[in-house]
Amino acid sequence: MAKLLFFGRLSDAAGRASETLALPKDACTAHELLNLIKSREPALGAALDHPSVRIAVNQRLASSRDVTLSDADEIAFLPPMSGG
Amino acid sequence: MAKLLFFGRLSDAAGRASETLALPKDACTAHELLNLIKSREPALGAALDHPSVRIAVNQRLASSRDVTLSDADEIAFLPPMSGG
Amino acid sequence: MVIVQAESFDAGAKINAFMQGRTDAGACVSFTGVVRDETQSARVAELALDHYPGFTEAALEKLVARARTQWSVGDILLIHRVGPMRPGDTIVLVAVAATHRDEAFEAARFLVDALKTDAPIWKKETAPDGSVRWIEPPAELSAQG
Amino acid sequence: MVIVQAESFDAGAKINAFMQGRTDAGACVSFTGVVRDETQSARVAELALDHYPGFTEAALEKLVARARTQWSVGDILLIHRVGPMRPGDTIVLVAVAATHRDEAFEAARFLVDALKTDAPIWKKETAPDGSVRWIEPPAELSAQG
Repeated sequence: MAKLLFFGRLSDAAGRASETLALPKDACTAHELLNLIKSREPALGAALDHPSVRIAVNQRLASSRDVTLSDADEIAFLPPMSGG
Repeated sequence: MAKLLFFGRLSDAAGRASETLALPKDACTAHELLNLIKSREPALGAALDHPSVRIAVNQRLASSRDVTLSDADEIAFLPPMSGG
Repeated sequence: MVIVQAESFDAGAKINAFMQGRTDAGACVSFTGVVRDETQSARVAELALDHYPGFTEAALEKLVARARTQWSVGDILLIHRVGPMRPGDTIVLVAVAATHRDEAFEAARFLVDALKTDAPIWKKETAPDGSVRWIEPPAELSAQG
Repeated sequence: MVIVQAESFDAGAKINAFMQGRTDAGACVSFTGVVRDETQSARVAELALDHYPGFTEAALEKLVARARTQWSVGDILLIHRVGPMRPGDTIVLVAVAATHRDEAFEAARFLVDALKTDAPIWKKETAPDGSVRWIEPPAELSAQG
């Protein structure tokens, strides 16, 4: 199971700050994960797939939606930061 | 009697921080006062008359040694400031 | 040192402890950010900061390391509060100790500016009427990210 | 507010008191100057500051007034110690409260720089061997005065 984390307004959009989820297949891409979420929760999927949202995998920023995900990954969705 | 104040290294040069002194005449200039001091204490007079030393009369900076002094004035000799 | 914490803290005491015993550093520049009761003419009743534990600290450590590379400073302290806060609360403290004031000012200024753009922190304002809004940078800025 | 005093003071407590209850000012930039135990590779056992009571305060008030004219800042606190001090002692505190950090940083920076050149204060360093020297600015600087 992968762990998803939603920050900032995305946690409001999701109605939760985190969830565990079975990836559609092992070694899927973030793109495929987003498609799975869109099929289940279209509004949340659209919010997560916005170009301003960055994805971090195991606390490292991914450079694109082509990043490969596997079970036990921690996948974080980061909207634009407000700054400190 | 006028009051003289010596600051910074000038108080070390004078061996005192202040003194009261009868001006050579009423309405004398700072220049004349410096000449009086030079005649009494040549080393102190030279230190006070250095171009880097500014004179304040009653807590206001004088623009030149031609400033007129009178009895009851507070005359301060200010060497270059170290800054805060 | 970077500290991210939910607890309120005493900025003055932190600055004093930071400077304690530093006879080698003549200058300390500190920045204290306080929650305002009004931003962009909207009243604020509560400000809540969301952060990503681990990731946020690492990002702040990176900013501090960059400042230490760029300026000759003795030490840097960065404390950031997260979670719910009220107007008047101290939200962030940046303190830089240096032998010379120039470097202390420049490093502190860099860090405060960098926090604004690069800190993985998300702010939610709650108005006195209970309405909430997430603060995001203007579109030009977020496009760079 | 300008305070010139011989007594030591608690910089952190002063900063806290200065910021207390300011829900309108989001930023406080403070500068703390500490007596160093070495200047220009000379060891310092004691630093003594001479000042001209009344005249010095008036000059500092003028600098603060100039900063307030030039930048939109909420309030300024300037505390300067005079008399004998030891390494590690806080010699000066400048704190600027402002709604925005830019102005707080710039006004604080201006004041700290202005103190260096325009404060009517004379510093005498005593070395561990008892020898003393008065600190004066380089000739170019003093010639401007």
